[in-house]
Amino acid sequence: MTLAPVLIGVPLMAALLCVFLGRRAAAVSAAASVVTLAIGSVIAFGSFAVPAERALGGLVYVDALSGLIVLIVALVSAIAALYAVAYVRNAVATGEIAPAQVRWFYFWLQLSIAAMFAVPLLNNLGLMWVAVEMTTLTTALLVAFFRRGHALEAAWKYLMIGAVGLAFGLFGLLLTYYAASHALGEAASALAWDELRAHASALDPSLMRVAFALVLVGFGTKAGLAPMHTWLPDAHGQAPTPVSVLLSGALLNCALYGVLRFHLLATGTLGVQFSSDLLLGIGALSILVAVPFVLVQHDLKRLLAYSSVEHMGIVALAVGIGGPLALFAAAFHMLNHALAKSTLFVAAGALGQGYGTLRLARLHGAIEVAPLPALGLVLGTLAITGTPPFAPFTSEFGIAQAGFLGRPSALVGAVVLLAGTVLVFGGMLFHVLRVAVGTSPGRPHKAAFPFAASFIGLPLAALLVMGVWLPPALRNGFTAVAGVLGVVP
Amino acid sequence: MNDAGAVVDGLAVALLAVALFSVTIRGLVAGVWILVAQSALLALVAATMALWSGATHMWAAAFLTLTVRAIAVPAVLLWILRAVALRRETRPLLSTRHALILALALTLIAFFAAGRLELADAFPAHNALPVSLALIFVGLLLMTTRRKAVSQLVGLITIENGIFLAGLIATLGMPLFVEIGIFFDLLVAVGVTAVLTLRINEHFDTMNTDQLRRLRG
Amino acid sequence: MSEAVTAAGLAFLQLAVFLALAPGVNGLIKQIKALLQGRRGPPLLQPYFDIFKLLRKDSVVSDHASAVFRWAPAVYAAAFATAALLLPVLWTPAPLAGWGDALALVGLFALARFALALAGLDTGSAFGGMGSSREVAVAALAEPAILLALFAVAWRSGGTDLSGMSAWLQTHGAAALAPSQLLAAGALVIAVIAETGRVPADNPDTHLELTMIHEGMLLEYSGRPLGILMWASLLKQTVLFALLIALFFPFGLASSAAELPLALAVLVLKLGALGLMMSLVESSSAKLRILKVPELLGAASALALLALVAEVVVG
Amino acid sequence: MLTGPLPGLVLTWQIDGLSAFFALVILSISAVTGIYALGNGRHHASFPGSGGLYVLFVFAMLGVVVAGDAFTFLIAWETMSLVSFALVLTEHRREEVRRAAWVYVVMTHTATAFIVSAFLLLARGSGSLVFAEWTAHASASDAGIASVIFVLGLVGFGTKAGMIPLHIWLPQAHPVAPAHVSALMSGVMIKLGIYGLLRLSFDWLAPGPAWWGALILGLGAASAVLGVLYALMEHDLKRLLAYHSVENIGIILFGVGAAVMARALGLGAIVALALSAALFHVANHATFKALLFMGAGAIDSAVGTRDLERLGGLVRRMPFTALSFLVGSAAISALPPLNGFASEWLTFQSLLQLGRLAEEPQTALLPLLAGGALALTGALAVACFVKAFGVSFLALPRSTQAAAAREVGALELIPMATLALLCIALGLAAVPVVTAIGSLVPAAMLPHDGPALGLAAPAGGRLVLPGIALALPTFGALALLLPRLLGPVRARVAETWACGIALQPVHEYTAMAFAKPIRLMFRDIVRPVRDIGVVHRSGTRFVASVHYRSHIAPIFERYVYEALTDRLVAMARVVRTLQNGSLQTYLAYLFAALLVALVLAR
Repeated sequence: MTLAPVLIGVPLMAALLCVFLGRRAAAVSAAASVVTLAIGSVIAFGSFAVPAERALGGLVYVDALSGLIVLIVALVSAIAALYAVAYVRNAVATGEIAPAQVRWFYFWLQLSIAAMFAVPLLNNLGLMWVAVEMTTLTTALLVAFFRRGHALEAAWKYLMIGAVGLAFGLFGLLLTYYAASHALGEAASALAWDELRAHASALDPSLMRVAFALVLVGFGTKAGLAPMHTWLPDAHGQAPTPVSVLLSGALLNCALYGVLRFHLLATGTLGVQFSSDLLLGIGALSILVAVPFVLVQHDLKRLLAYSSVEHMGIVALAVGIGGPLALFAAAFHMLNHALAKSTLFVAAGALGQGYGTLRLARLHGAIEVAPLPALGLVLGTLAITGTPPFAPFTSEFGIAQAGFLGRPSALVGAVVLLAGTVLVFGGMLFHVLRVAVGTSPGRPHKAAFPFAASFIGLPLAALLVMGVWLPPALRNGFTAVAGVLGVVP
Repeated sequence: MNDAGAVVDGLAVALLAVALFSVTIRGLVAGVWILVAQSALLALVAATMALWSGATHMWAAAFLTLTVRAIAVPAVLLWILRAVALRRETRPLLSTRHALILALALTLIAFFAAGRLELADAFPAHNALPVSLALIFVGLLLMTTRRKAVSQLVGLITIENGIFLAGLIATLGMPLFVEIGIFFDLLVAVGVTAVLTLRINEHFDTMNTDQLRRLRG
Repeated sequence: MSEAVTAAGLAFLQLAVFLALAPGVNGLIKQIKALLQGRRGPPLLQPYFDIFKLLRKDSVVSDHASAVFRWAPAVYAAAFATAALLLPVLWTPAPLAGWGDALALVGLFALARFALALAGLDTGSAFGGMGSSREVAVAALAEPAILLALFAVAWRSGGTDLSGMSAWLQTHGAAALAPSQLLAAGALVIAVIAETGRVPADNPDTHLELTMIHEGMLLEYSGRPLGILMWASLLKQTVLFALLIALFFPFGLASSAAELPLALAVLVLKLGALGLMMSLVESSSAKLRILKVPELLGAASALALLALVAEVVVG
Repeated sequence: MLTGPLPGLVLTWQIDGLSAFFALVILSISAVTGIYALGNGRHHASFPGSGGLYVLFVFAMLGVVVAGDAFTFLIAWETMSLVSFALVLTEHRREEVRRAAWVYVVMTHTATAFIVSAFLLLARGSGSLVFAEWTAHASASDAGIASVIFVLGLVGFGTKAGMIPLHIWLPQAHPVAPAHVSALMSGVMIKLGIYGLLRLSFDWLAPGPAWWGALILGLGAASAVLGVLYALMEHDLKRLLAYHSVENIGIILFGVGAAVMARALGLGAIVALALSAALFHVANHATFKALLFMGAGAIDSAVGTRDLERLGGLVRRMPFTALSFLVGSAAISALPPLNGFASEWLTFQSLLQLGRLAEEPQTALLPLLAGGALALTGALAVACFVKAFGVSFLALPRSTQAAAAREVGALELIPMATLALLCIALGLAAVPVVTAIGSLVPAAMLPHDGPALGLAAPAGGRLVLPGIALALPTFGALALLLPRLLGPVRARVAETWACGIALQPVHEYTAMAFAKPIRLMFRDIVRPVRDIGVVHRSGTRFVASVHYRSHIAPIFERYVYEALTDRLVAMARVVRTLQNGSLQTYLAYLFAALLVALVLAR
């Protein structure tokens, strides 16, 4: 697993290069993202096959779960970086971004990618917390990149809520460290995740309950779970689209990864019941909270942001239900959501730049003017709202099936899932249909739609195929992740 | 042995006093200087802990606290205030009297909650943990009642200090490289916030976060 | 092969009998009504003279009319001719009993109504449209009453076969007429009045545009087609009377060639009795406004429903 | 047997008699409408690839009937809905098209959610998603859950079938879709709702309580009567036909309901009779509804409008369309000797026999009442199609476009002619067809221990349509030939008499006027709304013009669906105020969440 540090190093180096090679920063970032995609896939599919392994003297720990997150971050960062090339060029053309700022855009972009890769790879819980905090800090300035009042407001709230949330996360982490050092003695590795996991039963139960609650609220804030999601629509709505892709597709999953790690610790100490019920409750709450905001929404990207809140809720719900089927479906759903949400944001970004606004009231008849993003938007919406034959339906079907077979609270969760997805389907399609079809008011200039966005067809095709047939490599991957999440020592 | 515990208890009480005082003052620069005081007291606590436990990394933690929390962060805050030429906080949401009463109530809750945490055989300073919880609650109170961006940042750093104190007491500090990571993280956070505050001030030509309420629904 | 010939012969015999009697029944009703109203009235054979006069006269066809106008009389007459042969009033099993039952009878009535209503619309005149619209509206309310009544009657013999129903009554005798059958008979009588366009529902004798339902559709016809249509509508009336006879007093049917003349006489007597009843009803009640007809037919449906409930509960 | 994307998920196929029957209906109708599409497609805007989508639509429907497990069924089911949603959106520039498409796809998706819940409850009972397992474990599940599954399935499949009160998408989506698409949707797609309901109540669930059948009969009666009443009030030809689909689904539901009730009471012969009646009507309705929609499409492309008030006199200008539309109208009005009459006759028989053989009075009365409703529906259907055919084809053209209409091309006429002949053929060959249906449907669903099926009710009453089809023309010929014995007569052509003035199109009876008596007779159910505007010449009492506008109150849309959505949106607006933009409030939410979590963690 010597590739792990390389995976973090490449974006770091790219970030530095971007600053120095100002003009060709876009090319550097795109190339770096392709390289990380290759390395990430190798690490991910490697981790699916072989059981967990440590590297760099225990500093790095890669098992199936971290492999999945690495794969998601690799895919999403590739889409984001490739789309950023065209997006930034358009933004510079329309004067939204000053040419001098371009290098800093890519600098922070690659830095945040590096931080996101670090989260799943680091074995030490403290360092993982630092990595998550770094993802917040590196993306904060990106959210405020457009220097508009709204963007600054979004960035400020993003930073403040994120920092307070993670502070509570740190406090939870601290209590875990106390319980671990109290039980395992002074070993500095008391914060190494796999050690803790092995000795989880020895930890003090009452402390671990408080610690899990703190961590769930702390990392939950970063994962956009309700009621700590309030920063998410502002940040994703105001950020430049490639950053929204990164935030929605990759960052939420990293934060959720943190929650899942502690969920495994909590199950080790307290048994499955306590933390699963908490996860199930907060998941169902997130789905229900997202519904009203999708129904009466006035901005396209905020609509997609609330959809992310809903889908993080679905994944939490799935892990809460537990059992091999639900955990397999949870892992599957994380990948589906990342792919579908990235395509949606790319299509929304293309339309936003074309029409010059993202207000749903002024976006009409896109199919006539920009057929490809309009089609991408509609197909993406059908996919993200869990409509067969797209893959998100398959994973949600698996979660609902596990819910119906599981304990009463799981059944309630499955019913909330079905009802929530139907309502969100109605709301989102109502808005997206008015955007995509009908007659477009003005003639947005054709140049808006860059070549880069034309490749959103790739993830959509993948989602369509995975809806019915899973490549064996991915199937084993999800089974391995289900194994990691499900094993009770 | 218990004299170390007594010293830490004394310092903890001092910390609590400083925190309660910060709730009452209006001046922003005064707020920053309160942070310096808090950080200094924390450094002393770390030092006594190092003396008591003899652990070498405690000394490093104490030194780091002094340089980062007591010197670097306040320096950045003061630079912001000078760049923005802002002196006073506008009228906060809660009047001083109410804020103080609320702060005292929160402190009581903190003592009650800490009791429940029964960190039995931690460092013998039995009232240091409640103080850290009090610091966290007061910091949150500062953030939710102040309007100016910088004072919200001061509230945030108070919360961080509270957690750091709890860390010192309960587990003699985190493993060293984690400690370094957290400090580095705090520094970068303050830096980024500083840049953001300047941009907000440049765009809205005021630090009042009431401007930042237009993203709704 | 031989009994097929006799069956065909029997069928044409029954058809001939129906065609012969149809105008007579109407003449009889007019005669009795005139008597009750203290006037001489047209001679009994007047309908025969009218029909044969019309069959020999030339006809005037509207230039807007299409093939529907030309073929409607044929379809209208054919429907009732076939319906006539389904009824066991002359011979025990009806000539076409094997091919259709009570529901087929109702279907044939619907086919005739469909053809004539379209013909009414075809010439584009407002009166034709009004006639068709009111005809189908009234029929829409009459049909549920007929169906429910037929269900009540079919209840006792198990199936909807007309010959089966009347055979059951013959074997069990008049005493077996349970109260539900009387209710069904009442419903059917009201429905028959509405279908044949007699007084409470529609006035067959008048040509006042605003009141006529059935006549409205025939307004544009003249000469031979009008003759055919008149004869067919009279046949319709006789078929409906025969339906009542077949269901409720099917006595004195012929089962062998010898008894045919007797059966014929009995049929004439029964038709005369029904004609008498109809004229009594007509002279004792005034024509209802078109929007009051639904109440009448509503009552008919209620009666039929009561019959069913009585049948189901009493058994 | 493909391994599915979820652990333990297997994609299987199950083809038995029932799926073969439905596949046959799908293939035959879609072939005919396919040819029609080639001809009719020229007149309407269609987006590239709509031909491909059409083929995918047909394959998706086939997928539904051959699916062997819940997952494949759902994939095929929703693909069918999505593809038809895209096809409905062909003319997306018009606002009502977009609204109709949205209502359609949201209602179908909600129906799918109900179906998914029913499937998962079934899977919970039998431990697998494969249909064969469900049939095997059918008797294991307890009555309570079976009833819940039944109701969920009824709502899900009922929405797809267009059953009242879940029908509102049908009269909105079908008229706006291109003719060949609405022909296929109305003729075949809504039947898959019936297919699902049949599988649910006969294959996957054991014989349930009698109230299942009663519920279907009740909803069937409502669908039939209200469907035809709303159709009568329409003056848009395609909306009229769409409401008729609701009515005919009601008729099919009579058969299904009678079969379900008979199965609950253990009357094997009646189940066979009622089920074959329902399936026979599925085939018949597919033929004449597709024919009528193609006719309406031909009128739309020839005249340019579907509004009955502006058609008229097309019989001379479009004779072949008129003839096939006439045959279709006669068939749907259940007139002998066509196929519509045969299947309605069978439905009447099954309702009567069920009424007679049911022991308790209350279960006996319901089928008989349903028979009354069916009779009322039949008569009203006759009225509706006299109006539809009469007003659009006969007498004088009411608009210049109607006057200038020309016959459509051969590619459109041939499919219509074939379906018209099919209506006649199915009528005449009713007996062999029904026997074939009896043998096709698997024995488990159709215990026909009675005599070989065919148009004979078990206890007497026979229908031989070929016989009647022989008698009618002979007597018709007789009626025309016999008077010739009295000598030749001449027919003179002259103006229609209109009280002395030349006949104008304005004198003709309009569709609205034709339906007026029925509208007044059923005003309590239909609730007509009438507004009359009188414009006087300036300053005088002389009337310059009178505007008469009448429409019927959309009860379901307004009081059920709009009420629901308005309340939902109002609730959403209230919740939206939670995101009020202030950082302090958001921090308060976070702190509250922390307190709750800590309390739970105690």
